[in-house]
Amino acid sequence: MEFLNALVAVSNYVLIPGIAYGSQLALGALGVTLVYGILRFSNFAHGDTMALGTMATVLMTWLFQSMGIGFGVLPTALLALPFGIAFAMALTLGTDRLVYRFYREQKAKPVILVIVSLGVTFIYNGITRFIIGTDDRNFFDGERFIISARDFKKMTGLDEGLAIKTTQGITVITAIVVVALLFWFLNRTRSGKSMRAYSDNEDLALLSGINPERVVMITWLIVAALATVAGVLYGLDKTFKPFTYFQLLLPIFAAAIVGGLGNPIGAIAGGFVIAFSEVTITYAWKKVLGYLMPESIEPSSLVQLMSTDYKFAVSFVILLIVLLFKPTGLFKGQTA
Amino acid sequence: ESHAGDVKIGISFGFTGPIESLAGNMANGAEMAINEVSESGKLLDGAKVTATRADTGCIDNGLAVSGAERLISEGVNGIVGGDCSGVTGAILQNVAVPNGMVLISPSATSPGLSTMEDNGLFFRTSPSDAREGEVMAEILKERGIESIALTYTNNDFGKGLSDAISSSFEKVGGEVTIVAAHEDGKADYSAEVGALASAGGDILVVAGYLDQGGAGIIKAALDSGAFDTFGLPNGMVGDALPKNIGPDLDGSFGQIAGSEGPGIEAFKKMAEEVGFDGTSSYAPESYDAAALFLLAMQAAGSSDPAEYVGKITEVANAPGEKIYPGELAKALDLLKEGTDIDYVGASSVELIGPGESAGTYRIIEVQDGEIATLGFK
Amino acid sequence: MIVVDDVHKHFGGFHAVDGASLSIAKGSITGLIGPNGAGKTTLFNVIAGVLKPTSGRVTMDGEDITGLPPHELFHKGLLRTFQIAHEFSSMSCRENLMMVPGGQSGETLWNTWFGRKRIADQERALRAKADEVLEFLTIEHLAEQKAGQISGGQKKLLELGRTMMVDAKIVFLDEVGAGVNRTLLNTIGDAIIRLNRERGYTFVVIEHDMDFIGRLCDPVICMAEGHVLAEGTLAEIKANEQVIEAYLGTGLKNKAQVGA
Amino acid sequence: MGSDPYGDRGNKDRSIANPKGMGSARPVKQGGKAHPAPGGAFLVGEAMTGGYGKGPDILHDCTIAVDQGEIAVIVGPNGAGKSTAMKAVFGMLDLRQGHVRLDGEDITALSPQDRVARGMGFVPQTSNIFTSMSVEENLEMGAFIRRDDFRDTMAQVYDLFPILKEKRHQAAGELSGGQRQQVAVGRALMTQPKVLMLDEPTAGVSPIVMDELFDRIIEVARTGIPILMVEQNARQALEIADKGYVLVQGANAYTGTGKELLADPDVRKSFLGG
Amino acid sequence: MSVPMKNTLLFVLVVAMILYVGVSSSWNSALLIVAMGLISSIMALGVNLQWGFAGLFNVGIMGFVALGGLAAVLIGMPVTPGAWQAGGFGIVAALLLGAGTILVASLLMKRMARGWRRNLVMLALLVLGFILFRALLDPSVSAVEAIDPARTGYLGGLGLPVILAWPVGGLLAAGAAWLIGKTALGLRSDYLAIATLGIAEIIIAVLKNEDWLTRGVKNVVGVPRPVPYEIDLQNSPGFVERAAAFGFDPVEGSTLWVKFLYVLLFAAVLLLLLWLSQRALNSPWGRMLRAIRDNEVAAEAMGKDVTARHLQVFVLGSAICGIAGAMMTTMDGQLTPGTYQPLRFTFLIWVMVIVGGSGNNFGAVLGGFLIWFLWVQVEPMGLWLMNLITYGMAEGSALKAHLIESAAHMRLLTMGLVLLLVLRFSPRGLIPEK
Ligand SMILES: Nc1ncnc2c1ncn2[C@@H]1O[C@H](COP(=O)(O)OP(=O)(O)OP(=O)(O)O)[C@@H](O)[C@H]1O
Ligand SMILES: Nc1ncnc2c1ncn2[C@@H]1O[C@H](COP(=O)(O)OP(=O)(O)OP(=O)(O)O)[C@@H](O)[C@H]1O
Ligand SMILES: [Mg+2]
Ligand SMILES: [Mg+2]
Repeated sequence: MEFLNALVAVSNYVLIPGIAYGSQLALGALGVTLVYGILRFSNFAHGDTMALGTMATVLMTWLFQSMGIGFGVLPTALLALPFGIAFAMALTLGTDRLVYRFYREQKAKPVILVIVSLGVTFIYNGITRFIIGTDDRNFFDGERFIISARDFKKMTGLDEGLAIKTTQGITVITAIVVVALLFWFLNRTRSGKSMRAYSDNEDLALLSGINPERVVMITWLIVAALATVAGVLYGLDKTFKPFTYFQLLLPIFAAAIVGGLGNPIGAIAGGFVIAFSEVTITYAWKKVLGYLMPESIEPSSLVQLMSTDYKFAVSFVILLIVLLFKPTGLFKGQTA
Repeated sequence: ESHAGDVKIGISFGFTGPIESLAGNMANGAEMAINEVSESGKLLDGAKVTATRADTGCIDNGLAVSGAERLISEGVNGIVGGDCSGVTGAILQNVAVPNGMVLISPSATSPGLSTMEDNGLFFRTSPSDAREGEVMAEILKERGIESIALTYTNNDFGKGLSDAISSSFEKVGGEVTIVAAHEDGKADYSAEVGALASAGGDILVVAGYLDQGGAGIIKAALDSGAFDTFGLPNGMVGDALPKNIGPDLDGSFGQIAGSEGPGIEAFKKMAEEVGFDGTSSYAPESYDAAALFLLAMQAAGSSDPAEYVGKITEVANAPGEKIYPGELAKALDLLKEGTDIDYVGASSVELIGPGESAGTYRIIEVQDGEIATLGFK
Repeated sequence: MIVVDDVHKHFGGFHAVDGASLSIAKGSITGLIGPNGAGKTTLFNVIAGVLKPTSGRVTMDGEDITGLPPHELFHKGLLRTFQIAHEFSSMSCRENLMMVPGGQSGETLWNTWFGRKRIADQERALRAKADEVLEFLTIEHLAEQKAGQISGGQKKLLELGRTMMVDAKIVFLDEVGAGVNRTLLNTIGDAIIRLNRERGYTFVVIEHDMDFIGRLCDPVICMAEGHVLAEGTLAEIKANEQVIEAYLGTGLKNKAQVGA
Repeated sequence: MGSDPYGDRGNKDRSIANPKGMGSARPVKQGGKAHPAPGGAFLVGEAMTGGYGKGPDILHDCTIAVDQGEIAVIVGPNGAGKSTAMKAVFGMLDLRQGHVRLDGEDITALSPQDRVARGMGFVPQTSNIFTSMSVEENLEMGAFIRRDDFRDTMAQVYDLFPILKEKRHQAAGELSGGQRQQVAVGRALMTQPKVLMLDEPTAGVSPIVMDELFDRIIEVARTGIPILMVEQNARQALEIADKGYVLVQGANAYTGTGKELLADPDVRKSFLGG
Repeated sequence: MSVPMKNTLLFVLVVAMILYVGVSSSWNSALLIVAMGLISSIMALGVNLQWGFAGLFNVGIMGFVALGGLAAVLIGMPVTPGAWQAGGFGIVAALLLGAGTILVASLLMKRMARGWRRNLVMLALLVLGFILFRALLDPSVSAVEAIDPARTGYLGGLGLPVILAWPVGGLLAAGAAWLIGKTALGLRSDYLAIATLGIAEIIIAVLKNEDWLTRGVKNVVGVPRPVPYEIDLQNSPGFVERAAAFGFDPVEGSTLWVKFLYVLLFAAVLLLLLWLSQRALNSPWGRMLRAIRDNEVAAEAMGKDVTARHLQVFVLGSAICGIAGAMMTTMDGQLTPGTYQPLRFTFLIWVMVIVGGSGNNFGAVLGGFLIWFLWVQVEPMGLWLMNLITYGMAEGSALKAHLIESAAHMRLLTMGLVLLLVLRFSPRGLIPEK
């Protein structure tokens, strides 16, 4: 019983939030890693692409809600998601047309594109705030929990509760589906292979009859879809707030890099490494140890390695250590 | 048409950056007071009052100082701001004091600011941490709460407030199981909630902002079933919170500066008419800050900072007729007649010591998704 | 002069160099041949300090130099060129040469601020030397040209020129001839021979062009599958059955002309 | 001003930017049309003048042609513009003057992709395989434009280069230099090209592999496919060539049959190393 | 137009823009822009040294700037009475113990043979060290933080003239850069970016949370100045008289004079650094650097110790950022750890370097001034633009109100547009490398 309580406590406060947050980061990191692998630069505008895509979804959701359209126990936002994705696709394609394509044609070095993407970030930033403002937007509806802590306690009779939110469930399932789809697409389909070829050797891809603009277009479409899905899932789970989306960029990049930039599996793994390092290292083990240890030697202090003030710093330390031993990331990135 | 006696008030908030979601409503609050006075046509000799905004970025000293310098060059007669303590200190030291400009901040609570050489030019309408800590400790005690977990937003406001709460609560015999900081605007708060839950406690006291990390923490704590009642000090009390969180928040309680009388309710209604959320953090304080400027000018019969600065405490504090939001025209008339007033405003302003605010607190509880007033302390 | 003793270099499970042992005599021009993937370049990289061997030892004049970083080996007189030319593309050809000598006083920050006179003198001397080398290589007209904008063969000459800016003891040349016009290659060959005769440089040359090897190299070493297969004069090597089978082959099967 | 207006100041941080596999060509833009231009050889680059980007002309009025079943070899000093000429024929750079004709059509305005679709195959001098993809995927990419079943062709390529069949699931980047060249040629053959262009296929390969490659090339030519080839192993190449071009500074210096050029003492001395 | 002509013109343009602010707004605003522009230029100079000349990507500029700020507190602030006795020595001892543990651990790592025994000993050592460290540190920290927490609660500084903090800030930043460079550069030149990003976040976390050192988020205010206080000037009859002689009232005279003094000090630092880096770059040292940037492998083979050179440049560039950071904190008069945000202190500096022209010191200086000017002046421009757009709209229309309301966000948008325009029309920056 005590052991079960300890297990449930760890699951509830470490495992489940870690998995959900990890999936959110992984989806974001996938987008970053795709742009890096195929378009060859670190896209600073990714966080704001997420924000814009989510914004469109939020607006659609409100429209649906006002028309009384719902999605049963699931959040209405899922119905609005395709519209958000379509908006993000139009946005990224438009940006590519107006901004990135010029530099691609000039054969600008990737670093120039990185700085250009910073300029795009600023502009997206302004657009998002202009349209939807700076406030918190809660657009979740439908059933909140798959299982709530209270129900769990009642069901099992344990002292500790275990809560699984609908959004957490959706996030994890979506992440799995999206990743599987992406893998199938990249490794099995003609278009996917042409993307890998382009990423490997641009000129030779041209000589094989691959149309580079098409590859770029498909990449942006996928990236827009990934960004919107990641943004909406994140927004459903927490809330939608433009500033937070900009801040998300940092852990997302960290995830993509630990995993090995340019490597989709790496992006997934990286997301979880970052999420769990944030959650675990600063976790206070008092309660868990309290369950596991006999009464007499129960810890009186919090048994916390680091205070939560340092959770960000800690995840970076872990990142540095990983890179110290595996300079190209957990899974070999495209850099070797 | 403009005339020589027109009054300009600078508004220096972080319209971009981490608290951009608060700054808009704060500025709206201040501008509401300014418009109220301007439209009444009763200030000085029918002076028009206009507002000029300047961005501080909340965390960008250079930008804030440049903006304030610009306000000075545009000839403002007083500055409402800044918002975050860092930029407020920078503006105070580098612009206000050198230029003899009066600064009233609605939100900078850092005790460090009180020790600064301010030449008597700095005031704030935000309540004092120490007093609030005592009030909160009393409320907790009365409700029979023995232990709390405490989290604060990692800035001077949160830190100061949490220090005050934890020391007051321990003084009355309560136990603080953990004090954990959280950063605003971050992606995820599972780590904080995990640590807080593990430490345990009867309730979780959140010294943060209701539309920043504070809300995120409450959400995550409710979702994981870590806590179901929350202590909500100043900064967490506003209509947006129950609206965003939903029915689970019912039963959570706290306090916010404000005394009996129409105060905050009147302000809320006025804000609604203009079209913004009057319970958004520091919007009432911003209204009060702007109002204080104009009332002090009226009392002094001059818009020159050197002359009206002495009147600010006078109009803010008792004795005198109590003035609530929406009654600025009345106050101007009273002042013109030479009657003393006691500006209560939306946030129950009371200035004590070197420019600090203290006063009465309104005790609230969330009931049926609304903020209900239980009493005053 | 250089002794390679049972060097192994593994990449993952793959043994690129697998127990190579050889020695290079002072003053010789040694040819190193072998099929593609025999491990020649990898062995070069191990000797020159770019790669650390999995096991084994490399000594130079009796001193153990295994695993020393390239810049230290340079100061010991061990120079190398690259299979693909590694010029400093945004610098002029002259600058490419002038940067080579080590221990320039102007390379210390302090001197750049407070030792201008000494630097000026040194620079003048370096410049004269660089011009001399450019003339020797018959590319003096390219002195001011950015090294990124000269042709492939000229880049290879410049690579060779860099080895002449200091008194090298031993120079490793990795496929100077690949993709180089044969006439130009002859010029390069002449330059190598002159350096060997006049300045006493020792050379190790990787090359697939047997004519070039034949003109230059005395001992020829043939590697295969990471170890030394045969060693001797070119004639001996050419007669070696194993070498023919693995490396030289027996010429075209389809001698006949196609089409009309 | 330096030569590269969009340079990256030598930056090497891989977490910011990914220079791997970046293209350097500025190919003819998509959307151009071909139009009939009968006469002449099967593939002709006629009076081509052009260079890279906004840089100076590299090619000056240079003409190269090859007819069905022929092997044409281009030789010349380094930097003469041989590779540039090949790229120009393939549309990898914009011609300022001149035309490219294929099978009775003027294709000057076609993008490289469209030329591939019209049956041209090209093996460039450097980076001519997809290193991170398996041998088999490399061959598949060769057949990218084909919509029909290409298993037959792949079997033929494997017949031609048996070593590739052995290594078909290995990443091409792990192969040795000679094997890479075989993959590269195989990739070009997968298109079932009507004309094959090879840029120094034997550079850096051992003598035995070189012989092998030349053998294969002759075999391919015997099936009727015209072959245009640049070679620095010029003597061997000219021996099997029907036609030889000597390029100097972007212009035709000598033209003749392989035999003629080999016999010309000037050519031998200046370009073939005596 | 000749190149020097064009460059001069660009500088003249920036000067003209600042003069315009002086004439149309106030000279105080103009001088403030100059002062901050000088500091920005110095940061840009440091980053340009790293990126423009050595190709090192530093994404942790913020951290080094913050360390400079720390120096201003450690040097300039007075000692907190009793803090050292209460726990200061304990903290120092704990820190030494921590450093010692790590040192011993790394020695053991090198000395002992691989295997579970080493791992076990290492683990035991680290755990024990950590426990001892915390046992020693925690009470000392609480003791220090308990001393009048609202006003002090930290160790304070040395009470020395604050101008000394500038070189010390450089040294602190250099020390941190050395540590990072030693690990990240030695390992591989990739991923320097992420290492610097991480260290910067860690530095900021420490500054924000170690109250005994910097008062954390409670901020240290009232850092002494190297120049007189305006109030004192206004109260000094001598100054008032002199100001009047030039036609200034006391307030304007004193504020301008103080800013002018700052500008003089900053300009002196900038000129010195500019002179030093120009000399270094036009010498064999600079040539070596360019060679390394062009081709590391070849430079290494030509006897240049690439890692050492990278480390040197990285340390120098970071030190320059540290100096600028100390200068900025001095001018602000306070250390506010919460202000250190990547957008403002890392990305904005990059933008300065790129827009100015990486690889050219004068470009960096120009970029520093120009971008800082825009950073603080596009806000009124945005408002002006919005007013223009909404000119014809009905008073009180919702759209008009919304547009005006959004003016603040046009600041970043305008920055983005300028950045994209400059990069499109002069991709190597305004004053590119020769
Ligand atoms: N970094 C590496 N990782 C994995 N395998 C490698 C690596 N470098 C070389 N190899 C393998 O080691 C073997 C030897 O390569 P090396 O470059 O030494 O051959 P070489 O004899 O120089 O051939 P060539 O004549 O083509 O230059 C090859 O099979 C190659 O695939
Ligand atoms: N991408 C490029 N951009 C600018 N100039 C180039 C580029 N590639 C080649 N050049 C220049 O064009 C000229 C001809 O180069 P090209 O590669 O065609 O020579 P080549 O005859 O193939 O020589 P090699 O035998 O060395 O391969 C050279 O002067 C070279 O510097
Ligand atoms: Mg009052
Ligand atoms: Mg070529």
